[in-house]
Amino acid sequence: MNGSGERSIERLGGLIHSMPKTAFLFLGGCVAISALPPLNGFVSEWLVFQAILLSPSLPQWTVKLLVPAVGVALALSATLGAGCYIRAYGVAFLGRPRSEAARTATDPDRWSLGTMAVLLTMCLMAGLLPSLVIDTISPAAKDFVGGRMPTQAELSWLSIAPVAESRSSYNGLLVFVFILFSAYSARWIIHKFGSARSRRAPAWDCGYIETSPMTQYTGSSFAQPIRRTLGVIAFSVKERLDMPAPGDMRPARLSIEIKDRIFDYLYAPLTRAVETCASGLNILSLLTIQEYLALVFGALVFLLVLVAI
Amino acid sequence: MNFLFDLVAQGAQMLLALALAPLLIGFVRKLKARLLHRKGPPIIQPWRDIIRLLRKEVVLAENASWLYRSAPYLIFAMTWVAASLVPTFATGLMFSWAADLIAIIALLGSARFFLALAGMDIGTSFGGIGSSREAMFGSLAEPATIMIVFTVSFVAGTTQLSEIAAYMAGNLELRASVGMALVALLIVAIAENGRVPVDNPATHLELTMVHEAMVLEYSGRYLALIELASALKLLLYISLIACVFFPVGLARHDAGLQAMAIGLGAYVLKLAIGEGLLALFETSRAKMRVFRVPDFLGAGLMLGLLATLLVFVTRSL
Amino acid sequence: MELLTIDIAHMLAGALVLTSFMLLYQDRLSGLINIYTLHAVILSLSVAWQAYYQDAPHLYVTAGIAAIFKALIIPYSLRRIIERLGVHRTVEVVGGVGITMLIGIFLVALSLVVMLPATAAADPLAREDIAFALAIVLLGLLMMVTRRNAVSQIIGFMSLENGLVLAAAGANGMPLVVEISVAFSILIAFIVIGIFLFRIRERFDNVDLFELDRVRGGRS
Amino acid sequence: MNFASKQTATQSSPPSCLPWPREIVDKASWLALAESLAKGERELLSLWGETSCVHMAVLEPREPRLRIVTFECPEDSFPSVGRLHPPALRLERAIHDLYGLKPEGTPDHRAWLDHGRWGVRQPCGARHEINTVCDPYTFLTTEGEPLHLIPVGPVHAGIIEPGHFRFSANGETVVRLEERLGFVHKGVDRLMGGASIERAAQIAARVSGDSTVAYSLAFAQAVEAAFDVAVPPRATYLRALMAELERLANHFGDIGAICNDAAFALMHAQRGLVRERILREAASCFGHRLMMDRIAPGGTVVNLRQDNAAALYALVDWIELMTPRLIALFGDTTSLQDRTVGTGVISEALVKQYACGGYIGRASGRAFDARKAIGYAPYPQFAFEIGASKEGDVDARVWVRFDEIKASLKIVRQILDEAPGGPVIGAWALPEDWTREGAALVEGFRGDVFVWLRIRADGVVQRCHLRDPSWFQWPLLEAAIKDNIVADFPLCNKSFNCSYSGHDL
Repeated sequence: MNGSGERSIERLGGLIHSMPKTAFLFLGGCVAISALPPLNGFVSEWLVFQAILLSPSLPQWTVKLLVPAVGVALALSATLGAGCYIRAYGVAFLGRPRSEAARTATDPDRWSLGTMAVLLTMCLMAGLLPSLVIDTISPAAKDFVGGRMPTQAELSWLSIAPVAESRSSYNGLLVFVFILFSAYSARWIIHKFGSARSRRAPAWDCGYIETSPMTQYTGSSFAQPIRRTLGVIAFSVKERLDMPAPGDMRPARLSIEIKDRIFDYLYAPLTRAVETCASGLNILSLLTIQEYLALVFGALVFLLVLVAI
Repeated sequence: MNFLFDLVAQGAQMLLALALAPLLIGFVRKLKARLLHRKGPPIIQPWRDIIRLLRKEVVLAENASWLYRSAPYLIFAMTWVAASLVPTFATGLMFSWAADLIAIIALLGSARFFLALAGMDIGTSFGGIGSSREAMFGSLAEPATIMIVFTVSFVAGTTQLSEIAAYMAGNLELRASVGMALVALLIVAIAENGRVPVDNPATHLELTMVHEAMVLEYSGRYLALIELASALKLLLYISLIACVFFPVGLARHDAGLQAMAIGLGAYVLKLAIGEGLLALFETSRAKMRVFRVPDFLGAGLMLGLLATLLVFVTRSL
Repeated sequence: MELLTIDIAHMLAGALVLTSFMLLYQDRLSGLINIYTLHAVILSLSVAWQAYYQDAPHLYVTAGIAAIFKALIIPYSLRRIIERLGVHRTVEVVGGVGITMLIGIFLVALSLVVMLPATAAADPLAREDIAFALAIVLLGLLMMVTRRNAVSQIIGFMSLENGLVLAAAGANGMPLVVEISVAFSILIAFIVIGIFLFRIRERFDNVDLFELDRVRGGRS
Repeated sequence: MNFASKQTATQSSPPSCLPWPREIVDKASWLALAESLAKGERELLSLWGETSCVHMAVLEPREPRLRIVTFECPEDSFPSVGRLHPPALRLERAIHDLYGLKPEGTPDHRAWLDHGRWGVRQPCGARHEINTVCDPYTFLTTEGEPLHLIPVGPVHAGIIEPGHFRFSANGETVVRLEERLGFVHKGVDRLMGGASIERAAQIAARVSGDSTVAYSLAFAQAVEAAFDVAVPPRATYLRALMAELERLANHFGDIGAICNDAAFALMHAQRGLVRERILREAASCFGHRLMMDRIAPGGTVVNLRQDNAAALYALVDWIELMTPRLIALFGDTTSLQDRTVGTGVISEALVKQYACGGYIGRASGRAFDARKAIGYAPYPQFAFEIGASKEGDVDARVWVRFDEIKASLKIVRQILDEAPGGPVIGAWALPEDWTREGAALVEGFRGDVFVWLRIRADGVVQRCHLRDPSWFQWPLLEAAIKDNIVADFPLCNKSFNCSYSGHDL
């Protein structure tokens, strides 16, 4: 982010025009880290999933049931990660610049670019030729966990198959070639038989000519749906909205409070627990049917958990 | 000779998927129109639209970047590759071992990633609306799909689609977990394809759109490619459901031409049934609120999770 | 053939769990009653299948009772009641469907973990049925706890009770208990409905009182 | 014209307005009236300008229901009503744009109808040429979290009228919505000035295509009031018939459109069917699908034949058969109800403040209906219930419309049963003595349409003011979006269905 001198993501935007090389490399990094094929992140994710799929052979019941939960957590974090990088890349590199600094940013020097390029190439290699990489690092893995995967290099066409080919296999290179082939053949056919003309015009955007970069989604806006869906569970997110009545000219106001629930629910109750205990017995006789039920239900579940453990 | 036959079969499947996908969209539109006592456009109409769009000049926004221009090709290619890896009329085709179910899901994830980025490239608010909604839906739909994949592969012992289909066809089993996985997959399929309770494919309301909002600034051949990709995605999901849960009539790759012809007939029939159900479902329901969709997808995710849990019930006995 | 029989029983019990989840998800009263009807239909099918599997004719009677009372009479009367109360189009505000479902999943996992090892010696089908039945009972309880509306609490209770019937049907060799429990539970269901409706009417009276106050205030 | 005859005796000298006399007031009474509006003692009906004076029409809580006052402003400025009573703000901005009269002390100095594209400023007042292409417009501001703006329109993807909506939002949460209208400005005020009565009637009929009958009726009633013309009884019945058919067609069409916005195409198709049949019946009875130009000052242009009456009976029978099914389809579709219940709530206080008419007001607890409140002929003869609700959400607005459909069907049946015979248009002539003024308040499907006009002795319209109900409904849309998300706006907007054309004049 040195090229623009801005630190806040909300003041960037449009860097793909002013820092084209960085934008390309950064995109590669985003794809890799979001565990998307055909780069290396996906290969790792794929191998973890394959490991999870072997879990039914584990003997312990509780572990058996926990493994799918781990799987879902992994998948959720991967997709949330992808969403996060769409946001980061979309707000910082795409769209129109939100500040002068973003407009005049330049690519960093050759060395930084070179470093990034080397890393990206490595990501690509690991993604396309995972078998070679797996074989290379498996001696080290053997020392750590005491087991190793079957050697991958002798499998045909550089694909990987951790257990057996009939069970699962993945060939990054073939998929990649496949994608490139389809994309280029589509392009060739369209340019040949369809049209290759294009023309530049102002963005459509419902016909209202508005040059303000304010009309772009901000990072905070982009995250809002996810924040509202998941944030309410993990943290206690409160949006406080002050919308003036029609005809009122004062500015509208939105403030967001994010509280860490763990703190609130773990520590604060402890201090309150003592007083609650004192008055708790009295309240018990005033509960509604629903609260009685909840009490009984909680006790039942507690007992069952005891039995399970 | 055998190699050549395999190659032809694989190529035929790719082309078949491409040719059928817009027809599928046309068919579901026609059915919906008939259900509303309307005549509806001919089934071939989506193909006509795509061809017309391909011939048109592209109007690019002034600040569109290279990403914006290359994204449609990438999205199309990824979706097409994913769609052609799903067995349609025959299992075990040449390239089917190149990627398993997880990789197919991830390829669609990549396509989504680029589409969401393309939506944000011009810097208009509608692209942002679409992208942020898509990111929210995607972050729930993908884990749900993964859970379905888990269930199915726990049952079949593989993540290889051809093998799964073969297993499902060979061992007729009624399982609660598989049933739940099917329901979950239906939920995910509806959400991923932007069909009615989640998104309205026929909408013109800028503020409620998801997929259409992201592609609002696209025109000409780029739009055609994206439309084609979304048609392919619908085809992919229906084929996926058909081949995993109803693998009746699927031919083995070495079974010869006659079996393949039967497989093809069965496949087209399955597609038609799937489309009919989709059209019925879509006409009888209103689109849900945007923040009900996470609940809907969450239900899909939970069902997937439940399905994986239930796999153990019969497994252990 | 044996395998298919078990499969169908398993499928029906699984569908019952699925329907319990649908009950958790649905927030409209009329929809809730529809799903409850489905729940009862699946229950009676399941019990009937048990009857066939165990070759126990008395279970057919149980299935018949379940079908007539739970799938026909109770939904019909409930629908009449909510229509008369004018709440059939009410949307109940259910907070955090996601969390509720997550707890539901946890409960299912819990009942599997508890029941499967505990009943290792029993007949596989009975074993499975009991595990599922416990899950349904817990889900019914969960629904009663999370809902505020009296009618949905009743439905939660009755789905819970369906779980009990499933368990009883699965455990072969206690026919009389089954009959009695069915009869008894229907009795209880009606008592509970009575109590809850009394509560509802109480609430409605309150509303009326409030109206009365308002009118009086306006006149003076 | 029962009310007109009552007033003739008291009227002695021109210029006054019939049936509600116009008073000229000083600054103190003008401000006192504005304050009583702000306190909620009276309701603002309209505010309009002329070359050197402003007029205000208010709704009184007692008889006579309407009061029209005039403030002369030789210095081209008048005390702002909007400063005290926000509903007047947009009307004042429009007056300033067209006539150049400045509202003193107004908090909002921005232009409203004038986007700087007319090539002229204050076209009805001072008239000076300008050559800007487009004026910049300052939207109201927001604070707090990083927000983004969503500019929607003026060109929408569907076939609807142009209007611009500016959302300030954080993700899906709407922080503020501001409307910018005026894209369909047609210069009706200037077209009207100097037009003959026939031509003016045609213009009035084209103000808003979906309520052409209501506008024609309001215009005709104002002219008839001004010249004290008696309308034949059969004509009043036929006018009411047309008005009710228009109401039915619009309500059916709009309910379908609301459902279509929630992607419930089934309802849309069914509704479209009913609406189409009404329009076709209207075409065969009156010779025009929308019944445009069928009402003339003095009566109606067409008569209803016996066979057409029979067809209308059949139509009413059919709609009465369909309506319960459609109501059930709307009320029992869970997914649809989930969208409409609790969406876009307008409070009763706001509706009362804005004196918002039509289904929007009625759904939020303001039971005003010009058919009952003014009681123009032939409505006092009919027994009908107007819909009412207090919920104020999208759902309530749809239910109120269902109630209005039922009421309209009842009225149509009564008209067909009881319509007297006789001529449909009475002969009348211009009195040629002095300039006359007239006013009328008529209930269109959207709400009350207000018309005030002044006709010179030679039969030329000097000034005609047409006020669409949307003037007081549009601002409420800005409030309806509160606590809703961006994606629910189309549903709120469609449930309002305010007129762009009638508003932008």
